[in-house]
Amino acid sequence: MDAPSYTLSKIAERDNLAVYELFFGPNHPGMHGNFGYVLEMIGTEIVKVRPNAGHLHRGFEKLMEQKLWVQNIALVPRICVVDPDPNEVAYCTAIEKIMGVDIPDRAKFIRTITLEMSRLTSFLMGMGALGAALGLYTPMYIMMADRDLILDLFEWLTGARIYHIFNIPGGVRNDLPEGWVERLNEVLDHLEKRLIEYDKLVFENPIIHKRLKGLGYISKEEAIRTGITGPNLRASGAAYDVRVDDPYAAYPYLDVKVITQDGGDALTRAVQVRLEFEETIKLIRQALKEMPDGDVRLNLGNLSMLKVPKGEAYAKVESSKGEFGYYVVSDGGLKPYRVGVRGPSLPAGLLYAQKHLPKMKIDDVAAWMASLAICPPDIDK
Amino acid sequence: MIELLLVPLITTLVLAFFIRYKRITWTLFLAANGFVLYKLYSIYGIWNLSYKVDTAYKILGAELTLGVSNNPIGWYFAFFSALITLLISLFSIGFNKNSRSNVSVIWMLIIFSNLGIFFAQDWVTFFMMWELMGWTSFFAITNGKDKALDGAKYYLALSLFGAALMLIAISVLAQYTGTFQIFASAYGLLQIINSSTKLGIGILLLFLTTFLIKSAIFPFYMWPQKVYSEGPEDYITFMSSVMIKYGIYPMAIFIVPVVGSADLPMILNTGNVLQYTIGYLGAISAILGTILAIFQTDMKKLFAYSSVANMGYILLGFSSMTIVGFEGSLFHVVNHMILKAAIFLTLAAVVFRTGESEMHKLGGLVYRMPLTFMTFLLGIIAAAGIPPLNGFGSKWMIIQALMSKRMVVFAIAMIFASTGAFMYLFRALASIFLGQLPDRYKDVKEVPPTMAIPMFIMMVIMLLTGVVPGVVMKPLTSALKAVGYNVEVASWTTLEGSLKNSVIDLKIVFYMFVAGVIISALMYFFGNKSEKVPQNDNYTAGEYPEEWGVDADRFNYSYAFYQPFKEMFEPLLESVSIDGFFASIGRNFEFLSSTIQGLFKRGEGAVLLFSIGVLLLILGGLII
Amino acid sequence: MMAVLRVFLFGIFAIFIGLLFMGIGRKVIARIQLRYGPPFYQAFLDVGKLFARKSITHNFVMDLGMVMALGGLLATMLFVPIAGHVAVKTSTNLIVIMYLMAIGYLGMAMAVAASGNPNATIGVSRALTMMLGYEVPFFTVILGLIIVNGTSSLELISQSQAGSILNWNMIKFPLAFIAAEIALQAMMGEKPFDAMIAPAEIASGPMVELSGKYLGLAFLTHAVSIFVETAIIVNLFMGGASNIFTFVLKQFEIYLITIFIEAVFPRFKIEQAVKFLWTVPIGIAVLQLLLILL
Amino acid sequence: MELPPAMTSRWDVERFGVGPMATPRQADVLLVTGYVSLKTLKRIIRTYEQMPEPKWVLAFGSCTVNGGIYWDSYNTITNLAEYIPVDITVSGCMPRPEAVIDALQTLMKMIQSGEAGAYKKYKENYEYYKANQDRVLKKTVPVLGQTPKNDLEGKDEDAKE
Amino acid sequence: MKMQKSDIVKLLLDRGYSVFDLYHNQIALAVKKENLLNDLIFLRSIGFEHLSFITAVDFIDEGEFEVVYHIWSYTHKVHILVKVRVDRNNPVVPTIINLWEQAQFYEQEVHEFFGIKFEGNNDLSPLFLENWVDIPPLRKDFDTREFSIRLYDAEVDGGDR
Repeated sequence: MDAPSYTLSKIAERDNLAVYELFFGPNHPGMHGNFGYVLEMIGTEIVKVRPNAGHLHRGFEKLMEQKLWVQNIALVPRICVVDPDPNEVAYCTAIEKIMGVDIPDRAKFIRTITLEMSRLTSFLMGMGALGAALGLYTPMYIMMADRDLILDLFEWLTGARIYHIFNIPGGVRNDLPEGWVERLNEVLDHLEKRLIEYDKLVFENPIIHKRLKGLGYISKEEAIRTGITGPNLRASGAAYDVRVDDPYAAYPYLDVKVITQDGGDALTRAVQVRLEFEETIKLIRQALKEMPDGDVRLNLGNLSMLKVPKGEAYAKVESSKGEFGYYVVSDGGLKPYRVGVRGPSLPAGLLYAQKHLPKMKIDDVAAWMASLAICPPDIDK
Repeated sequence: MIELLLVPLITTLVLAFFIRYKRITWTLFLAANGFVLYKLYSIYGIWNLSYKVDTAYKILGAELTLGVSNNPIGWYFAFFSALITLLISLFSIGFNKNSRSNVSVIWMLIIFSNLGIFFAQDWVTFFMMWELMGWTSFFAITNGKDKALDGAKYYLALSLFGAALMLIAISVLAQYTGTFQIFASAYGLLQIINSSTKLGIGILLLFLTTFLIKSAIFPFYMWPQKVYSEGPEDYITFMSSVMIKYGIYPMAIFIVPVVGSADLPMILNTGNVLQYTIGYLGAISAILGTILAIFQTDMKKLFAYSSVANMGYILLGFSSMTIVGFEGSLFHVVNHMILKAAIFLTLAAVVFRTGESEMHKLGGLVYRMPLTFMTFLLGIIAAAGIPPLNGFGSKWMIIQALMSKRMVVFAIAMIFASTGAFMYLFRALASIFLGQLPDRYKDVKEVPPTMAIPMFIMMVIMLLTGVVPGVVMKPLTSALKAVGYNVEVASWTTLEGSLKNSVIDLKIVFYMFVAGVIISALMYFFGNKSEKVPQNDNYTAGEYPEEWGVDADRFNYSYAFYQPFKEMFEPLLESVSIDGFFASIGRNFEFLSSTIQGLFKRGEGAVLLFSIGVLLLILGGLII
Repeated sequence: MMAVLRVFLFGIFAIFIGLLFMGIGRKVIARIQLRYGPPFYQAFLDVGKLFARKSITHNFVMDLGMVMALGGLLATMLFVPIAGHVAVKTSTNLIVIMYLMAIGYLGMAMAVAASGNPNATIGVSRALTMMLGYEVPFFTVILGLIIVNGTSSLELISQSQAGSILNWNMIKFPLAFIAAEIALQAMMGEKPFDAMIAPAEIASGPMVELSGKYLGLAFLTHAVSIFVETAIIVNLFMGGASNIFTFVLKQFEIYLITIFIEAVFPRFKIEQAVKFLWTVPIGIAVLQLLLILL
Repeated sequence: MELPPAMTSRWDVERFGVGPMATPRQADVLLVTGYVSLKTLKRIIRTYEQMPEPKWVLAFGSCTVNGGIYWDSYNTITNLAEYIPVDITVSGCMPRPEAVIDALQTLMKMIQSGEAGAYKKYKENYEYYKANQDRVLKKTVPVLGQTPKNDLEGKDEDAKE
Repeated sequence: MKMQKSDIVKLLLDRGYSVFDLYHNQIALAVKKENLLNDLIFLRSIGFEHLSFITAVDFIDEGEFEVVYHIWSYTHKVHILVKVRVDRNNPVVPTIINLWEQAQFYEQEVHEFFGIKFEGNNDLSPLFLENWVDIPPLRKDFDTREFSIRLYDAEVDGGDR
């Protein structure tokens, strides 16, 4: 008889040929974006993982040093495509911090609304991807269609579906168009109705419960120590949210409810996303209600000739996947001296892959990735 | 009649004399075999042949008459086992070409005792031949391999235990019935059961245990994997295909008639207690053998467990106690003989060329050994019981019999085992012959003709018996008819089940299969042409495996093939821990056997054994 | 000569119906997913395209295996009575059908394992495990019907339900029908029992190295298997049919049920699937068996 | 990133019989969605070469035409057509789903009229493509002509440890 | 127990650090590379448990690299930028992988892009780039535009068209 499974890693040490390699990505249907793990396996169990990042490395940090301050706004959303707005906001906030300016309140609220809308699109995509990783394609299709409703609103507002390039140092490009808010309310109503369907399809599905329960457990201490942020952190029981702890945009004026759960496994993370989805809708409603009138941008002169005074700042934004941070250093010139980007996916995508994937089955890799909402472009930059 | 036994015996002695001259010995061997086969063929249907030696001794109130006779079922077993043994020994010529030892003597001795067992007229002769076979196989297993000694000792100890039980049973039976004749004592036993049920069942169980041990049926399923894993491949081919049936033969001629007609307590108005006992033993063997085979990493152990499962089928067929089930079981005996021989020959060929029997270290051998692959493929299709190869017909008959008797649990066990058979059989196929060819086997060649020819003949036989089962069924049914069963002589291609409208024509199945393949092949040729790419040109998610240090060896999924499935059974196997229990018994047996072996080395063993036997005989007599 | 033509026609018919079902199935799923979906004849176009393309083979086993797969299933198909017609006059024995079906799977498994891709081999290993999972409950169901009817001939079982709809085994033995339906779901490899071709896990498993006509053959094999499996269920539980149109319609009803289940369930892990198949459907089937026996 | 919407409920390319396939073996069209970094290019080439003929390449987004917004990045190529033959390109960054569907339909028409045969070009001009691929993928000397002094030292020390 | 930012600044000043007050909740802290590990351990012990990331800045005019550790405290809600200056010609910094596991990857990244070596970290293999033989790309003396033009034949004003 084969030895029992818990000695598989010992078998791997003793018998080199019992191990084989499986390439999970970059061009793999279970992988979102170009990213890869080289899995050393025995049977269907993973013994060792070698992450294979860098397929999406475009050298953003270098490119930003080459471009004007405002030109970079076109560049930053491309770092994380599913959730682009936090990038713009974080970058602009960092500039505003260095310049020491405070943007108008209405701009803050519009930023908040776009941020939360972006979060909705990202969550819709994440929930769909989770279903797809488990072979449940129907919610993915429906969610994508619903996501398009929000993208249409974005297009109305900014002229682009994905890369909005809407935030600028000193505010946002333009005010909300007429009729936009009503449409947004309709979409939110529609989403709330759809949420019941999602629940039935995904979150109350017994098979999904069976598959995700206990998968990839992360304890609260471990999550904090290893730099996990966002819904993943809150699903482990830590009530930390950048929107509350280090408020930016209009969040100081809004009551952000921080939802925490104690499970720490993939199922809890999935449910966490769903709960926060509901909360986000409420937040948008509140922001729409409390939005003041006024200007939407400061006059900072000719933006293409914008000079940011010498200094440095770190600005972070709670994106749908966690803390998105921009560390901007300025030498007082026309271009940034250095921009460092902190993507939220790195600890989960690289460290947790090495730590948690071993002893997991090949069946679970895609679901595990989807539950942690790993976004390869922000690892690679 | 006696010349059939005398010729092999004398040839053995002559061969021992010429042991240094391989060419001469093998020529003699073939000649003797030719005679045996011819003789066997010619005595078909002449059931009154016999040869007797009246010793004038009277032991335990029974007259001791040693003798051999041509009985129909014995002939059926003897003919096919002799045929298969000949093919295996032919293979063995090539297999042992480079070794110094000359195996022809052992093969001749085996053929002799083989015939002796199947033609024995009385229990004493049967016992003698039985023991001769046991000891011969002990030497054959240990031949040249030190590692094999452990398994061989285990086997020896177990069969000694069985032999002791049989000796007791024979003596008690002789005392009560006053005869040593097998057929006569069967009727005697029936009367014992009817008068004193407990005693009768006791005797029957003693016999049954012996036969179970020989045929590796639960709870004695451990020895094949121990013996096969290290034994010489050519000899274990014989063991797994022919020798494992030695327990089946006495069951067929002795146990089944007695149980079938004995007046025992009934269960569920479909069968009696013993019938169900046999059935459950068979069902457990079938299921356990299947599950354990699925988990093996060593190909020889895998097929050892597969044999256990197949013995289980045969027992299940017996347990139905219908004529269809009985026919099916006996048919399966021959089918299993053929297909197991074919499979083990290919394994022997693989080991011969690569020296490796761990499946995950092999792979991709189809590139180098296509004929071996084809033999193996047909072998596993047959073993899985897929038409149009053999193995299907017999399984089908057994299932039919079980269903007609409403033995639901046994039928399900049968289906479980034969579906599970796909799993382990395919695993062996995929791991050994398919997949990536490791670099170190780049220079492996196909086996030489002496080994290839027997394999090819095996293929032909498998297909022949699959499409024209009458080749086996005709002699079988006429033999059964001769014994007195109420059967029709089978036709060449049809098989008859026991349910309504259940006649299948394997010829039509074969035609259908051919038709399907022709349509499918037309489709294939209708498509655009294909391009052959090297083995390492695989989908790897776009990665270059060589850049990650992955060679063909590390790109083969074959170790822990059914890991998820296995994990389902792990708690079960651990809690029941059948293996552990029997392993401990095994250790005790090994201890016993090494003691025995120690005695044997000093030359006292034979004496001791003989005295133990006599002692047991006397004791048995005294007690009763 | 007539027999040859007849066999050929039966084969083509099965392939045609199977592909039609696949196309309609895709459309139905698309509608469930709020999409327009491909045209119903898409499956034919796909297969045509695949056969027209060049393809890649690793060794002769791949060719042999794929031909064996389709051949085996076509042979099985010839044994299944369709609205009372059988390709060649023979006893339509259920056990023969079940065993013959296995040769198709074996051929497929062999072909994909020959490519030497671990993804494919994992898929095969799962498929075979799944097979053990569904064969046992399915056989338990069949066993009940065989015992009731005293025959293992599919044709006789189908004929025994003639007359009104109340004679259908589906009505008489509803539990058995449910168990068989679950087993059928696994047999067809639809969700939640599609662990063997899970694209997100093992890159569509067995299909991973199949290209061009090999994939085309795999498609056809799947089409024929849909036909055979639904036909078996129709014969067992819905009393066959008097003409071919009703028969195909009944088959389609069965297929539609599997498609509906497929659309709204994620997949089980293989061990979960086998555990499920060995508890729920077997439990139901055994209950039915007890009701029949006692 | 606009591919998922194109495939899903709102635009649903499947109604034209277009569906995603899991592996290159089964695919007809290789969609290169956006910028191509060096590491990706290498995988794209392997994937492309594994596809059975006939095969087509749809380059998606401006980044594959001239590098797009990443034209001066050190890690992304500027023109995909230098490395593998491209049949049709979709401009825009990112192109809208309609553009993708339009491109796919145009490609279908091109295939029917026999215009799209870039894979033949790849066979004919294999040396040209191979040379370009090797030039960017198998560098052995620094492009800018400077020896990375510190780095080499660092690496040596690494090796010693 | 939550500390105000001013308390933390005071505490740090008392221990002799050079502290720069940045914004409403950000502090910059310049430390010596010999003390780096101890200082980080101290910071962690007073509640700065979240390492956001590690990055570096190339001050080419001053001939120094600055490695920046971004540390956040969930309890105090204060962000500290711990800065270490190292000589550009011999950039060696002690590793902190024993403190924060994820630092492994940030250090690999910084090593790859700046050539800064982390003493004690045995695995500084390239994470993102393949076959890179030029000077580390994020250094100021690496001209990505020139590189792109040389290697990929990028058009000089391709980005602007």
